Amino acid sequence: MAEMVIGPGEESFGVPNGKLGMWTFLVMDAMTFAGFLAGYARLRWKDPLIEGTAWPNPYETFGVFGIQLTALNTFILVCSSVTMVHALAEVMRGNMKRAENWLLFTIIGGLIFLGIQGFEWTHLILDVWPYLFDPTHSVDYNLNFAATFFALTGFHGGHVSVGVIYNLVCYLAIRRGKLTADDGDFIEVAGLYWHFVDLIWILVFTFVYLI
Amino acid sequence: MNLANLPGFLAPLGKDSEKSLLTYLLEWAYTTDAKRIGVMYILFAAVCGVIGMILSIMIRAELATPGLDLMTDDLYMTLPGMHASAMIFFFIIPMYAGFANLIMPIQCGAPDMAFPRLNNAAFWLLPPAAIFAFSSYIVSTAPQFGWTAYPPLSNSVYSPQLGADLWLVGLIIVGTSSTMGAVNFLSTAFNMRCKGMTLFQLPLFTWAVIVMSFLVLASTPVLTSALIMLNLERLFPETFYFFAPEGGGDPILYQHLFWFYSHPAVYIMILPGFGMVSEIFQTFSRKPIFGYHVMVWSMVGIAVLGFIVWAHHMFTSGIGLYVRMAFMFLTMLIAVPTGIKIFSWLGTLWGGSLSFKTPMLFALGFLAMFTIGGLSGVVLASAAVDTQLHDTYYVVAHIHYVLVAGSVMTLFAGWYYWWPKATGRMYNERLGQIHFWGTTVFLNVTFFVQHYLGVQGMPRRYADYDPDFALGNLISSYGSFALAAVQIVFFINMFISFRSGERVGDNPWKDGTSLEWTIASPPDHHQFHHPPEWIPVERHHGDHHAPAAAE
Amino acid sequence: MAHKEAKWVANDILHLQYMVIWAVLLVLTVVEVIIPEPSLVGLEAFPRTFVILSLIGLALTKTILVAGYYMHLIGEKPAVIPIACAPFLFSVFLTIGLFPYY
Amino acid sequence: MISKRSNRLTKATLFMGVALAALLVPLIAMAIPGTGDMISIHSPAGREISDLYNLISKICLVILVIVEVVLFTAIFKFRRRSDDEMPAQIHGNLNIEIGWTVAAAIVQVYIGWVTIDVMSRTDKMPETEMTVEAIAYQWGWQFRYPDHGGMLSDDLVVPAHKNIKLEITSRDVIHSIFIPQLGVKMDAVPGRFNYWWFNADGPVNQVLADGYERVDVTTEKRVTTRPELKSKFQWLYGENTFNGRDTKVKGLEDRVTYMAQSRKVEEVSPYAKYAAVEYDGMCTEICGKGHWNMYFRTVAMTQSSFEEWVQDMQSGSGEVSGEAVYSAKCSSCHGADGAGSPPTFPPLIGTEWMNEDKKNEHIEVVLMGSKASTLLGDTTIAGVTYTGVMQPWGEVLNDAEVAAVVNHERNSWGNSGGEVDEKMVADARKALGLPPFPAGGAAPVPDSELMAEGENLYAACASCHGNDGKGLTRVPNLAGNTTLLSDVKATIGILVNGQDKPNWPGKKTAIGASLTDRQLSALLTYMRKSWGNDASAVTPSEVSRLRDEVKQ
Repeated sequence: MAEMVIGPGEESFGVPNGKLGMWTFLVMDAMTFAGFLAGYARLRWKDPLIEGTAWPNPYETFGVFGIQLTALNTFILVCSSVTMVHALAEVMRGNMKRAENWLLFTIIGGLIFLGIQGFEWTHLILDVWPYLFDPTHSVDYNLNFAATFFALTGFHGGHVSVGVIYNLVCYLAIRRGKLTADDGDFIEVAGLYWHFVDLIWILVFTFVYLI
Repeated sequence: MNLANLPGFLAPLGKDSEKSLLTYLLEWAYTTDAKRIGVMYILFAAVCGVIGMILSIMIRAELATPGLDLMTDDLYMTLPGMHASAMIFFFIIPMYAGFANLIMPIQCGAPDMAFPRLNNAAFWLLPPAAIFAFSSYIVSTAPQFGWTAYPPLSNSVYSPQLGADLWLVGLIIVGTSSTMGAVNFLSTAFNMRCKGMTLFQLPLFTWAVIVMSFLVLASTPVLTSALIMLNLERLFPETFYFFAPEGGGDPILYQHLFWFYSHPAVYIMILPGFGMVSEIFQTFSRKPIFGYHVMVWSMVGIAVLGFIVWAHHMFTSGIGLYVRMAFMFLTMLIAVPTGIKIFSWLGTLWGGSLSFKTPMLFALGFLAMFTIGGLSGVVLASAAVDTQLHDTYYVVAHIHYVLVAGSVMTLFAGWYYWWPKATGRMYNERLGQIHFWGTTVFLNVTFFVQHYLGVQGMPRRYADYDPDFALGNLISSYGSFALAAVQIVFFINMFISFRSGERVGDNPWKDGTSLEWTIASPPDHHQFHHPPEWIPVERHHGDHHAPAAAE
Repeated sequence: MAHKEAKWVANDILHLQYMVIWAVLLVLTVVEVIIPEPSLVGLEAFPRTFVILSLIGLALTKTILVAGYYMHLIGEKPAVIPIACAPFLFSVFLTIGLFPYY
Repeated sequence: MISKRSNRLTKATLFMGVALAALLVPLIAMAIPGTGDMISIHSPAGREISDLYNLISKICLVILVIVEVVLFTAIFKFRRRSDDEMPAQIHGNLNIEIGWTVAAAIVQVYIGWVTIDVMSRTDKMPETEMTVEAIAYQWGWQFRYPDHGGMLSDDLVVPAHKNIKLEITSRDVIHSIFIPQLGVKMDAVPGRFNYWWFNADGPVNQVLADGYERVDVTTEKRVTTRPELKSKFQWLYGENTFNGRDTKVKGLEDRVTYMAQSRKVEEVSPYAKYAAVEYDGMCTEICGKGHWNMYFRTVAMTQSSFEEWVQDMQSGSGEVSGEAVYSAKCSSCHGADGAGSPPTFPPLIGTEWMNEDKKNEHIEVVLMGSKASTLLGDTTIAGVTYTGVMQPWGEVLNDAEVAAVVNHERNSWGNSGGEVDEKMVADARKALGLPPFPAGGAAPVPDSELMAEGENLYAACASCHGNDGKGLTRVPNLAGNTTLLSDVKATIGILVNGQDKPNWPGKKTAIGASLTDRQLSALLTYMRKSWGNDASAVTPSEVSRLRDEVKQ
């Protein structure tokens, strides 16, 4: 009896199972962010006349240096997206050594992003919004500016750390030779997730930092 | 009943699991076989259904007579919320996921689901979520804010109890588990169909599961984000003011996010039911479905329209007049695809040769009473009338007609229909009919009365009411006790049948035309020894009795 | 498996393509940073609606670029593309519905 | 199932019987007035909603009958006669499908159109003669009358035959005001005002209002106290149980108002002496433990008795009974017997606040609720920490009521903590910086609200006095204006009577006459607290008092 391998059937869309599964997962994840961003949009549309609900201008709150630092952060994440794509191209071409290095750059890019994000959080919590931990301070603008900032960047940060671990697993698998050249699908799916995280950051960066 | 002679996929795989029950159960726990995971979903959902039913009996017992005689309002206020969450999140949706796991891969001609281990993980998220949610009764007072959990009642100031946190975490985990299931169903349906089984040859139940999965994928995460926001606000009240007006937040935002999930969720809870009923009508009227393509596209229509009507749950929350008019008009349009489906079922029955086995009885009962639920929905949809009927017992009557006479009746129909296929044994027909007539009669006694209570102005979620409504509540309570009693007949029937029901062949209903009726019942571990080859045929009954399963 | 035959054609062209997309993304990011605070490059402030619309437009173009080239949606089978675009549709429904019309 | 040998006649009669049943059952359902007519027939909007509900129910019942008849005929006509019977394998018929799709769409669009038409009349706010603020709090309602100096009442008392505008908000969680007989339903969301209107034009039974004949009030006494429940089925034959249509106007004298557990069942309603009619009001959005117990009365009075009622309320006639205030406001948390409900609400028996020297702390706790200085953090009594949140009752109860309830708590259930009087409460308010709220006076309006309203009103004055208060040449400068800051009475005099000084460019119009007490106090508060001025706010009760003295 031929062993039934659990792979795409004859009538499949020609897409490997993993990719289809990852894309449907990304639909779900994108909707979670849609929930947060829609909440952010609604909280921001409060009419500013009611005292205490005026939304501050991000440039003043984060400071020009803060915005430029985050722009650098976005650029780093885009670079790690590029290195991921190169890693995939190398796997497709077959020389795993180069793919391994590209994947290492991707992981390093992710870690740098998390580092800068962590630095920014501590800076914001300690210096810009001391009211979070000591009630004597207070801020005249809408408290939800900080709330939505932490929710959106925190949730995205969680996704980036999961992505770094995911890439680390791929990297170790390649180093140990578990993943060979014809396991391109595995890396491609990891790449999909990483690009999705970068894509979401582009939107979050625009809404939280720039508008 | 020793383990060795359990048939088909129920049979123990390993040698040692034949001897010891524990290893046999562990084998089930680690299984990646979709059919076994389906059975586990169904058993888990049945247990939670019983819990939900007990909670509903406590509610009706208290409401039987005016006056707080059985319990304090402290306990009573937890019951509506926990009854609803037990039934919605732990009974109906997992039960549909169970039948989908059991039947859909076979109907697609796939050997198993696309991601077997993810399938197992998705199931094993459910029991912890249920423990989280129901333990709120033991740990501290359960949440007293209904299953909708509107802030500021649900924030840390007005429901400080730990039970509320537990319930919220339980719900987030259930949401994740059902999205994991949805990813699996979509990948299987899109990618693992056997030769010849194009998208428009798929049986309607599989189509219903596809549309349900898409609804789950796009709506459940919005509930997860709303619950995460609520949890953040509960844990760090000085930092997060999403829904707290004093910090610039807006309680209506939570309602929007919640109902953006919950309206597609009610379609998640009915669409697989539509799929099951379409299958049953074809088999028991020996006639293909009336207008296959119209049925598929009306399901897709319901799903897409389901996303743009959510604010009809919030007509009285103070949203703008033109917003209400817009959402009211869209809600009116969503009744059209449902109407098409009901008329198409009538078209299927018309001119068929109907045999009244129990699944068919339940399906007909569904069709007769779901129409009442659908029409009371149309009455509620018109915003002007809704201002008088919102949050009264008219809404409770509509909910229960659509869910009990809708989803639960289809679940019973599906259960009786696929029971012989899943266990290889026939249930007792007489007990099945007693169960059907009991459920139908007492269901109407319980819930039709509530239409009048609602019109008279009796609000929802009340521990005690004005004695004007005493008679209606008395009738409704007696009806609900009898409804609960009748379900015992169902469980007896199933226990007897599993132990000593007479064995059935591959096609017990002799008219099943989809792929699951071509393989042994119960199917073996790998149900298709060779990839099956579906001959695209207009699914005729009669001359082309069973599709050729290439040996 | 059927999918393997589609070897990646002429990989070196791909490399160049990725680099071009990377450069475009970099430029767009820099432009995005300047628009809300044009004083960085000595221009005076743009009108508020222009800032918002252009920022959202730029963000969407970057999203489409990343999704198209880096997630290989360009050469992808047609079935995956509606799945990929579904969240945009639903989030537009949600955001419009959420507008506080009062 | 159906026996095989039945001949043609019985089959025909059987079929007719089933078809008839399928038709009759829904019609019988229709006959019971419950589905036909709503009870919101005592206001024009309510009647319109009821008629719309009637129309839609009829349309839905017609569709229901069609579906049921087709279903039952299909069941009986096409039941399987012999086992190997094979029906024609048809796959659907496109034009039938298009037919019922279009039919369904037309019916839905029609219903939608009719609803939009009704909504444009019922939901749009007509011009209203009176505004009442409905403030919900956890487990009770409170109504403020801004047009009558911010007077507070526990029941919604309104003049009949007048468009009343309801400004609905909540002090803590989301509630929802629901008066079934008047078709009023709107959520009370904290942090925003929701608006609804109604016109209680039902029959007011004492006085022959224009066009309404006196409705005879049946004298059947329907006692609803709990011990009566033994004869449960007495309801079955009771006059107004289940016949739905509320033909009998719930006359005042004999209708025993069933006010659930929190309020005693009053034999005679307190509004018996006015020419009025009563409707029940309740909450319909789940708001915690006491959600079922938030009954209030909506009383529609004739204009004359309404003014009489206002006088009674403002003169504070009638001494306040501490026991009544306690059972209305405090028993739902601290229990009727003062035992509280651990672990959320603390008991009141024998706690430290009750003994002799803690009188002021006790008053402060009642005034400030959980924000009281003595209650910072969770209170722990006998080892049990209590997490419940207490309302700041200072905004709701006036000095007399606070004194009465404190005395009640200190001298019942075995406590003996001495007496407290109104003056102590007034001093406590001044010490805590709360606005004064003497018995009969208007509820203290928070300054921020007055300032916001004053700012809008000042827009009219800005044309001459300028936004910065400096004003045009030779127009009196309001910033640092001595009469404005020191002599409120003279300022009110100018505003109410108008003034004309020779060197002024124009005559000062008497705009104050057209402003209500609250608007005038808001304007004065705004002017006295902006442009560098820092004088105390002016309360509406003060304005109404001074206005009479100053009026020429």
